Amino acid sequence: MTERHVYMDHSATTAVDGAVLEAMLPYFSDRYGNPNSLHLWGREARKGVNAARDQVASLLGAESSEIIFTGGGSEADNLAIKGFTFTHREKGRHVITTAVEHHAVLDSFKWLKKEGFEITILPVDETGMVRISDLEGAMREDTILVSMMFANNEVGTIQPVAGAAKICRDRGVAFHVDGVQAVGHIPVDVRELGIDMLTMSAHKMYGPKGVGVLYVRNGVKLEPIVHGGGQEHGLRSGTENTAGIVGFGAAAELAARRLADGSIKEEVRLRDLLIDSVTTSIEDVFLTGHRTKRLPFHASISVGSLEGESMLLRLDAAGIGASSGSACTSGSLEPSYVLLAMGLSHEAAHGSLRLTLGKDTSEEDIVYVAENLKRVVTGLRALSPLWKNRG
Amino acid sequence: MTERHVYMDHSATTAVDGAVLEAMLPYFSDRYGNPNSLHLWGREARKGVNAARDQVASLLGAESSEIIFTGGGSEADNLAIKGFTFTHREKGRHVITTAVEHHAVLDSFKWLKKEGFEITILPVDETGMVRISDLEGAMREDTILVSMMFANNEVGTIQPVAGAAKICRDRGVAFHVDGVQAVGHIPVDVRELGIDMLTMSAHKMYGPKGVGVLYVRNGVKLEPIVHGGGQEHGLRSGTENTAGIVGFGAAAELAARRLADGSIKEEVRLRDLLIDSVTTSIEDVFLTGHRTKRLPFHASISVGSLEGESMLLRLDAAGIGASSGSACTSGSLEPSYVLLAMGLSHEAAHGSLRLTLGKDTSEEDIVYVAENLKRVVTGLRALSPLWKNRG
Amino acid sequence: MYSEKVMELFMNPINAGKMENPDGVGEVGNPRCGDIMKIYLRIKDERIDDVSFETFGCASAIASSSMVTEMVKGLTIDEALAISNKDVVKALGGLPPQKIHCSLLAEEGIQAAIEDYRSKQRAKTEAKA
Amino acid sequence: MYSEKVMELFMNPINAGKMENPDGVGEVGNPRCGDIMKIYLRIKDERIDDVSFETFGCASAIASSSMVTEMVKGLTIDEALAISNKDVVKALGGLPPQKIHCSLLAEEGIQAAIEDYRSKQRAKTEAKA
Ligand SMILES: Cc1ncc(COP(=O)(O)O)c(C=O)c1O
Ligand SMILES: Cc1ncc(COP(=O)(O)O)c(C=O)c1O
Repeated sequence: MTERHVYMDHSATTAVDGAVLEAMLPYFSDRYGNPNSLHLWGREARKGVNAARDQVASLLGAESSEIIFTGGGSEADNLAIKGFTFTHREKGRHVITTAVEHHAVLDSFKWLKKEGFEITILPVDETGMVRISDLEGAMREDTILVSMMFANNEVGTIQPVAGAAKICRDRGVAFHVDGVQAVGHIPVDVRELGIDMLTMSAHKMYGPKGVGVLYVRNGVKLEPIVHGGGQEHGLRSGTENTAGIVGFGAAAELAARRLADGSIKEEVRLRDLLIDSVTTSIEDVFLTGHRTKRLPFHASISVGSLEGESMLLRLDAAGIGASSGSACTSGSLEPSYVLLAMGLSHEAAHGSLRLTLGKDTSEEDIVYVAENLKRVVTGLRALSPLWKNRG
Repeated sequence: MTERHVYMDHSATTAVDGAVLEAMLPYFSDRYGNPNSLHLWGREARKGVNAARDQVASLLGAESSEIIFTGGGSEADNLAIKGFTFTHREKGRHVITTAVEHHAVLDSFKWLKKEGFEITILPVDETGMVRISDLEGAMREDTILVSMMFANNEVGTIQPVAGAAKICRDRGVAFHVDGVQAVGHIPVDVRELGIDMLTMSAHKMYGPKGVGVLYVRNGVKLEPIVHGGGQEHGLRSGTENTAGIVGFGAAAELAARRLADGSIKEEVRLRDLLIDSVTTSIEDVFLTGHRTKRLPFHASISVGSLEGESMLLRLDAAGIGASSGSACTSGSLEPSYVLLAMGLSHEAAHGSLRLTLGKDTSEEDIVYVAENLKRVVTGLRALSPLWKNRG
Repeated sequence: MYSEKVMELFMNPINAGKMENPDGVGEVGNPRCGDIMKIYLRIKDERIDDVSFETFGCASAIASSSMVTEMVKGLTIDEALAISNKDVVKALGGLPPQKIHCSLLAEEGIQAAIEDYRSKQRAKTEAKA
Repeated sequence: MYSEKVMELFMNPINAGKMENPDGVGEVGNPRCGDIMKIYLRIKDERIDDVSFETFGCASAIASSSMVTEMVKGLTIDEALAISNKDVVKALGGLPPQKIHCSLLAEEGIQAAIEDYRSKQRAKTEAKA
């Protein structure tokens, strides 16, 4: 067994921060009331939920009444897309998204298609970025919703959200943004950007799993997908996940601090150190996604002549946690649709590797990862018929 | 301020048990991986989720593959009802439920109505119980789903689930049971009962809030309501709430132990002590719901000439947490539809009070509650024009 | 949820209880809605000399009736009629939106009691005439 | 996810690497699907005297090729041809369902290499004749 453990998969999920867990703890067995109860226990719980709503709203520049807590990012995406189109289906039946969205968005669009909507899926360029002109061209009289992610989970590319928002606003089309990878890591101000709905997920920003947020601009009407007791302004029924919500609030506050105190700059420095060292020290490796318009913590590469899963497992044996868009890691036969949409060959997509840094990643970690990756790649290439063929 | 605190609102929510929290804790900041990741962190998380699935399945007499974790009981109800009818809508458009269901069920049925389904809502008798003959009479050629709760949250009445299941089975109609109040508190074996789908919620059985389960019998087909990454056999996408799920597993194990070790008998004894002392020591108080076919921890009464909220708040001042079906506690103008469906007058419904015991409720707690309730009732009746009018 | 003032008057209501031989009685609300207020008045020289209430209802109903009785005590009838539900809400330090109707009941209760007093006065005057 | 045996052969594969002047070579799979196996054989007296592999693919592909080469070493050609993917899976202590195709590739790789050897033999025989 290895001595060192370096988690480099923060795009998949993050550890709950110590202060966040601390904030959550009282809500399990002490302040355990149902926030809808009138008594002391209920009032304590309600106070916690209210404060968390304020914290999340403040991170986004939103009003507290615009924050809807859900059971995760996927649910928030589904609520935005299905909830909006269900309510406005008489106004038009055309909706637009992009080829590189998360499955929670893409599969909601597929569902809309089954329900009789026409869907347009915008292509991306070789960096994974949507062209604003493509969005403009796709707009129709009967378009009612555009959904575009803020930043991509696989390649870290940041989309031109402000430009897309303006186009939607000018045409009176609702604009939903999947901000799961971006919020808390780069500044996101919903008012400034002119976003109508924004998805967040606590576990991507040092909060707990199983709690998400949909920001819904005041005035935007939605049908819930979970009906019932009428919690969350009737948009998400069910007894509130108080501990999770309080954790989300604490994570939002932590994120706001990190965005203000220069931590992000250091994260970018380490990210670039990693990108530079692996692309220069290892032969036939290239960066995927945009070089600069990318998440501060996100490095993604393609390694020639190798398949992703084999790299992951050898890195794992060295105590390093990473991920890949290879088919072999997903149980499907096709490698990542995101990488293919960017024009990568199947082989290059199979060789993809994602290394995503966290707030506690150190320079030694980066050095350790770069060294081990080089060793792993060399070892596996010695086995690869593709590599030798070229040599 | 009062010295003693007695929480008597376990139907609303329960405290996370100490052992349950203990089981959950490692999954926040240590075993924090995404269960879908290949690396060590992911495998650790997957192991936790798998074990929890086994624990829950074992409580129900189900297979692990039949357990779908959701973001709460309401979501599980919505998934069962909307997911099933969406998939089978070509087979028939008639669905049946009861007048005393939770809003998560009733409002899902209302939604179905909007979507073109015909719905039948079965009445209940004065104890809150559905008559099996009514269910039989309501069955039609095009009936595809019956949804009935196991036990009612407001009055604790246990429904004739086994009989209803048989009727459904004989006719090839799917049978969903909202078991949120019952599971973990009375024995529930899905195979024995012949249930197709069963809803559970962790926070009603000493687990955390924000995690639910839908048991889906192998072979029953559903459309998800949250689409995306395909977690939970594709029926509930989104990164798994590992800590919450592990907590649910631990809560299921705890419940299984309590169901086996005689704890429930003691709970019934204390419940009956409470019912007996308040109905005999306070004038003009009667039990609501069934006297014997009721949840072991559930006491619900109606107090003549008084309104519920006022009782709750004076009990709260004495450190006692309770609930009521009075309109004044809900922000609506009508008192509890459950109590009205049982034939209670508006006045009696306004005077409803629910006292639900927990595993840590002691006999002293019962005595304290009974004494304080008597004091509160006497005090408020001194103010009530209804009481004096009669005197 | 409730202001301190509301809770204080709910827990320890002032002017609570039935009045023997009142000069005017008003009853508003109904048990169906979960709110009944009964206001008792004793009038001396067209001034409210004493006042009490009985209320079936929630904390805000009880506090509203207690507050309104305290507010009208000592006022002339016309002054008392000028008290609006907004004045009651303000004196209570606010009420949650869904509870504003309780303050309306309080206003109406006073009005009904004064109306009762006046109709009794008219009857007396007529009897004398 | 993987058995110990799979992980062992993946981390430290036996019979890995290119063979100089093999008697038979088989290559199966394609980079599009993320799996290529190349099997090299040295044959003596219709027996597999030496065998090696190169594999582009996941852990189970690498372990399957390593295992199959180990299994056929020393066998007669006919015995080697009788090795099925199920034998490979069994020897590996099982494979996850979605990885069974790797064991199929291993079976096919050996068959392709033997086929290559035989066609070369036929060519030699014909050349002699
Ligand atoms: C009978 C019943 N069904 C469903 C629910 C909903 O469960 P949850 O609050 O976990 O969404 C509850 C409790 O709130 C309930 O009592
Ligand atoms: C871009 C993006 N959207 C949505 C999601 C879904 O969030 P969750 O896993 O919290 O449901 C994820 C992560 O899984 C993501 O990366």
